[in-house]
Amino acid sequence: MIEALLTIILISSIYMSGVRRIKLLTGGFVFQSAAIGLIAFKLGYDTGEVHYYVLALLTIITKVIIMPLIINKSVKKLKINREMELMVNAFNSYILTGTGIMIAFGLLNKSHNNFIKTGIALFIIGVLLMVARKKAITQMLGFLIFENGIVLFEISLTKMSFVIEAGIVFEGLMLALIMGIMIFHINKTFDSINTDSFENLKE
Amino acid sequence: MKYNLFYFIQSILIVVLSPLLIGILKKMKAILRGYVGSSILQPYYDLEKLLKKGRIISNRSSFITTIGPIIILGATITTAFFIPVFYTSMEKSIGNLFILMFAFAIVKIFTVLIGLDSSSTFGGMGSSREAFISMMAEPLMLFLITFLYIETKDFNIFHISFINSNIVHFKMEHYIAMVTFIICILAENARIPFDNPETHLELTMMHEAMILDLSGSDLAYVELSSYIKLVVYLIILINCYIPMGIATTLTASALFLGFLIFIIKLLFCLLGIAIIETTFAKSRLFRGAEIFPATIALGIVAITLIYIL
Amino acid sequence: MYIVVLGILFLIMTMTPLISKNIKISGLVTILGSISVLGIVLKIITLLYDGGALNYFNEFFYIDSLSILQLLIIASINVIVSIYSRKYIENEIDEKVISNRRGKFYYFLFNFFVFFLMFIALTNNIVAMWIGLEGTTLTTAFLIGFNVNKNSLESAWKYIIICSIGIGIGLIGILIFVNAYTNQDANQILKWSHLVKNPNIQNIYAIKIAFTLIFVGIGTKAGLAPMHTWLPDAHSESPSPVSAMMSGVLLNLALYVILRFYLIIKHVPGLENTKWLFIIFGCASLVISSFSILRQTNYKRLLAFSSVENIGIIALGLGVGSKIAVFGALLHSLVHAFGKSLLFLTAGNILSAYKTKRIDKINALIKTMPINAVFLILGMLVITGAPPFPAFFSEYYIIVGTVETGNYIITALYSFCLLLVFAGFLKVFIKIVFNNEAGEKYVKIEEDKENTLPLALCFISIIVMSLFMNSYLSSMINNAVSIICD
Amino acid sequence: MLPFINFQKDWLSIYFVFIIILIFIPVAIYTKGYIMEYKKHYSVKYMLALIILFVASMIGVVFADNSIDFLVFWEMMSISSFFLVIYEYINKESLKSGIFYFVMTHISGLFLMIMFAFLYKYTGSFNFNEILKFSVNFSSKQKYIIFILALFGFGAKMGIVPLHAWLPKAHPAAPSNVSALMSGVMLKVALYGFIRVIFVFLTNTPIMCGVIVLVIGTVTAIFSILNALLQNNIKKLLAYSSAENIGLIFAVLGISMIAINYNLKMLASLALTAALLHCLNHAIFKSLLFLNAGSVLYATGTKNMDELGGLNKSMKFTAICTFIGTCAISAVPPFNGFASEILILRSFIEAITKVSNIWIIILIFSCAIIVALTSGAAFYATVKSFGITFLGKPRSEKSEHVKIIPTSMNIGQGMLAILAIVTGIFSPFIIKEISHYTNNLLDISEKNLSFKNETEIMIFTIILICIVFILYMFNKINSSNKKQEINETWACGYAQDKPYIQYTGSGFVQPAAKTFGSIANYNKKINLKETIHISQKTSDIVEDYLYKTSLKVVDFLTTKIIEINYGKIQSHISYIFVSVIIALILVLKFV
Repeated sequence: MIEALLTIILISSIYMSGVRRIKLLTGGFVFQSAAIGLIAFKLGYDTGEVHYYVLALLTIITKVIIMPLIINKSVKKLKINREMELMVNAFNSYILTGTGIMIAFGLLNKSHNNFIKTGIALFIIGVLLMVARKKAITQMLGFLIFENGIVLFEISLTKMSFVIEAGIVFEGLMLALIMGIMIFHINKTFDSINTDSFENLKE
Repeated sequence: MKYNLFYFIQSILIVVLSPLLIGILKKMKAILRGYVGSSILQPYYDLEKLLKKGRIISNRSSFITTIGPIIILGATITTAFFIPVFYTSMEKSIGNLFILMFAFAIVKIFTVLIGLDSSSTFGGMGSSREAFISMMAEPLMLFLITFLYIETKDFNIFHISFINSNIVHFKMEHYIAMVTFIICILAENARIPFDNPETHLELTMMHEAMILDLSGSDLAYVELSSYIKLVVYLIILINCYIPMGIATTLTASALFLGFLIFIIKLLFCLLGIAIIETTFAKSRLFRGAEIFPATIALGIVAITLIYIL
Repeated sequence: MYIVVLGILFLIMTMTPLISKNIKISGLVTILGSISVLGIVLKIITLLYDGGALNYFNEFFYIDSLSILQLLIIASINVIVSIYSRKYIENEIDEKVISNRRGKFYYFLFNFFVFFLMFIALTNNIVAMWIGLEGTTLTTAFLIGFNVNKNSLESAWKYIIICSIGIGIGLIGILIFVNAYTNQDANQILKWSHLVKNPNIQNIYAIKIAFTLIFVGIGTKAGLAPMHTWLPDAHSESPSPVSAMMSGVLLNLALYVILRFYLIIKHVPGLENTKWLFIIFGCASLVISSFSILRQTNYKRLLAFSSVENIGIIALGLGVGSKIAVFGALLHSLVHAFGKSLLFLTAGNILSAYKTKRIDKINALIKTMPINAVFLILGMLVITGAPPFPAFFSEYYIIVGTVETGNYIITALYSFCLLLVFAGFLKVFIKIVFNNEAGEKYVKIEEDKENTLPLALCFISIIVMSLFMNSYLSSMINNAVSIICD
Repeated sequence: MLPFINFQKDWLSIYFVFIIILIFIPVAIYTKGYIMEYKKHYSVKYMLALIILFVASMIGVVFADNSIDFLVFWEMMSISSFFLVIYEYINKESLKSGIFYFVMTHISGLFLMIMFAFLYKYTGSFNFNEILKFSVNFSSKQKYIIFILALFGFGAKMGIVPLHAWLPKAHPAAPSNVSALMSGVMLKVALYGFIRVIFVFLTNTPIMCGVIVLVIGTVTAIFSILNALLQNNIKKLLAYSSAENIGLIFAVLGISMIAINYNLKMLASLALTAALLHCLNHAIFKSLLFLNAGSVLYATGTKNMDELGGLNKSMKFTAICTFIGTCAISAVPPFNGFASEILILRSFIEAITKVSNIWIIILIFSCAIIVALTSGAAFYATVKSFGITFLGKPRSEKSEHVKIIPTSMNIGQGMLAILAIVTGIFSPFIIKEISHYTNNLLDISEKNLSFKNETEIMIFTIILICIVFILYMFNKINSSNKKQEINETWACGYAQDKPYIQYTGSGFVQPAAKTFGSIANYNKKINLKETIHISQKTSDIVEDYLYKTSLKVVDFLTTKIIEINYGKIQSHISYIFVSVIIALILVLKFV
């Protein structure tokens, strides 16, 4: 069960690393987050720990419901063109992610903890989206994926107190919200969310 | 430190006799050039005439011109009291070479400033050249003192002459040093080839140009001081480099002998200068300047000779 | 229970702007609150005068001499800045730059920000420290983008993206770190005081990776080069009080968090050389910032770069690790907090008078704004380490430390960078203060007198520091040094 | 951690404090009148406060008995002097040179910090007495390190070539009373530090150190005096000449170090005495000359010689003081410059005879010749500055109608002038006093540092005065009945004698310019348009080549490094990950 979900996450992430349209990207992200939520749920079911449920709930609420809403809203409202200009084209992106993941798994060949491996894969995708895409909104998505990776890590690692985890996830949400708001502002003032227009600050 | 009365006498002698010696020098030159010169007492007459005259001062001139000549003369006379003439001894007494050399700086600074004082072109020219030449001559002075110190381990000119007096034949560095000192004398006393003391073409003058605007007694003082200066330099040459025969005891015979030998040496030196002045021509300022590096090179050779040989 | 009181205070301070209509009230409350916080902190200092540690809520909060220093910095700078921001916000509102609502929003965020800072300094839980840092990111993001325009938004975006990535990496590091300690009971595992006492680690390899990730990740927040790129923009665009707070307090607080982790792994055999991370990144920051300072046209950016440089100095001092160097580093973090706030606040005054950040637009400040000019010069002297101000001693002690431990190359590099920074500062500030263009008429600006009380407070506290240098303060710092060094 | 300030009072400190105070009193009196000029634009209180701080911190430096206090006071000295240099902030030039000065002095400060750090490392203490206890067992490597650092640290403050470039900038920029203090006293304080570290702490340095010091000193002396010769700005000339004197002192210190190394105690003591004496003398006459320059500036409003001239009529007292100063600096007996000049030359000569190694002898001898040339050039330069400024005719409007000098300024100058004479005539006693200390320092048991010219200079003076008096009387009697008329200058009957036919400053040094011009990068352009116009300028070659190039290098690096802060946000993000990876690799590899 969990293995399957992890595979889904992995596949979705690899798929996301090359898509051209924000909608698809968001879709992939929702899918992935849902999978993570389910994993947490399953673990909670297995171990009977409360905080897994909480984590699952928070993840699903924030990442599956609220985030996509924000993103789609902004995409609609700002009527930004759905294309997101790639700095690295899809082909190379795929290859990059592939090699990255390969290296990561190679490094981690000792540990049999698939959560961590998948998490690292997610990090790589997130970094790629942040570095190799131009739109601010894709950077935000990239960061969210990055954070998904963190969540996976967290799940896999030793259980820590409820407050802490709540704090972590909550702040992830806050961050996402703030980014959303900023994207609004940016779009208002720059009338584009293309990071190329971030050139005023010199000297 | 005891000051021997005899020093005093011989010094007075210099002061009194120096115009005579200059007269002799002029006479020698005249003869060498083949005409009958003025009498050897002529300098005395000149001084007397000048002293009789009144003085005219430039309206630009300052305290430098007013007190300058007197101080110049005073300084030169003072130096005469710091050198042995034909008697020397090993007593711990005055006569430090440094003070002697620096005492002439008083003369120098005043003459140079007098040149600048009476806002005339020629004065400025003279001072400029004088200052330049003396700047170039400074290392020579140092070299000579160094040499004498190495030779005798002493800075006191009396002691130096005493120590050197009983050396009969000198090494070659000694002669090199002597040559250098002669060049130094010519430079410091504004003789040919550095300057022409008896020219009347202002553009070539140095010493004369500076005192162009002095007259009457002032001029007399400056002239006299220049006479004394030359003689003092010659005496330093004689007593430091060829002091053999100088009286070292206060016996009458020794003194008489010393005096005789001294006079001979002095006349010989004057003859030498006369020959130089009649045969050489005054060289351009910068040609003159080129002589100094050459002499400094000589000096270095001498010093190294002492250590290597 | 000081902690509870503090909590209540902060609750009041944060809630007032939301409740009260009047901006003045919230300003006043902020000032009073900050003063009482300072009072409490001072009380705690007296409790901890001779070393030792306090802990509350079964060691969730843990105060030792190291955190005392941070607390002192936070509280005192907080007082100064909140006094400053009252006038500042009022001016902004009067000049219709911001609405009343945003003014209150400012107070809300500001107090929240301070709360998080206090939280970091107080807490004992390593993940809670992380949460605090993240919290500061969240709060300051809006403060940076406070007056909404292109530049501020751009800088805010840079800030939030870069910092949250850094923080994320830091979190990964922390998770790995914790994971390397498993097999201990769950409610102790996250306690710093517990970890530092029994460093029995299963997996050195994991710890190495973890600490590196933590260092670089949180180092981003601390503004160590080359992760510092958010810093100049953020500091130059945010309102002056916020920049003062950030560069003075936030940066070395982030460094403090790194230091906590470093203290845990320091004694583990085989990890001694992790100190080179401090040294290398410190030197990188020094070099990059000192060269960048030489060519700035915007004085707030200049100050921001100088913050990077000072953080580099502190990191270097901590990395060198001989007693005297660590003393220097801690002292320097203290001095830098005050001096840099002084400079930033003065810069704020100048900005509000001249309405420009460009250096070449400002001349003959000594004639137009004499008071601020004097404070500017004094601040410059403080930051560039001129005696008798304490910065001189801290920098000198760090030099001594580097020489003592035989890192002569680092000594040379360090001194060279100091020289460059000095030259850059001198060039700019002497130009601003004294240079007057021919034919221009300089008249006194009446804004000069406004808002000089905080500056005076800053300067006075620096003087007080240099007076208590070799009695009270040094014993306090020495306790902290003894925590770090042995 | 930070020790309290407590003083140490050995002879050396007291001697230098004595110098400071000796110079400070006349300068303070002078200042009272001099600041009138600034009343209009600047605040006077500010200047007075700064001067007090300046002097106080200098005294602090000299009295400090541990390195931290020393550095604190040192830096305070730099700061206060900096603010004094930029006191006339209205003109941009002084701001520029002030900044340059401050950066240079900060360099020196950093070197000193490092040096004391090394001392701390070796001896484990900041306290001078502790260091002193330890000083016997320095290894020669340690000595080298400390020596080099001290050389740069104190040298940058003293203005030895190639670190001298701030002197000719800062001194003209500063108000004259300040430059008097800076050149007269501050340089000496730096010298004090050098002597303290080299001679007191590491008593016996390797031979190479002595040679380095000797050579650097000589080079400094000749280089700066030849530059001074070609300046037309009085204060610039004086600044260069300060560098020259420092060079002399430095060279003689080098002799002393070599002598110590060869265990020639007497010679070492002689040379050290010469250096210390010259400190005092230079302090006196240089500050005197700077004050005179200040008076000229005050009265005429210009520092350029070619606009001055004929001031002896309008400001007689200043003229006399300057004359005394000129005599002193060009080593004319019985003024004080002469005494130390003799000692310096003596120590050179004795070194030549006593040292055993032939190469060192040759080196010393060539240095000696250069030093002699230097003193000749010093004569030339100072005579120029006095003669062109005060004698002859006014060369421009400015020097024709001059302001009246306040009495307080005259008092200040007068005191220093009298000092110059007194210390000259009674130099034997001062020398004895100093030689006691040097003998103790180099533990020479028998007190026979017998100078052959003990009190001879006094005899000389007495004789000179008597003779001059007699002559004067004679002159009076002689010229009493003669007529004495005052007339236009004769100038060989040259009819209209206009001020511009006089020699100008640049003309006066033309021979030297022809011969040594290249050293001061002297070049002259003559363009024959409708009027013949000669333009000549000099510049500091060290500055041109060394400083400019190093600035270029820094500039280049800046352009490269500053790029990091710009560019896209994506690249900024990638920096983080790159540094993560690099750090990981480093840690996993080396830790």
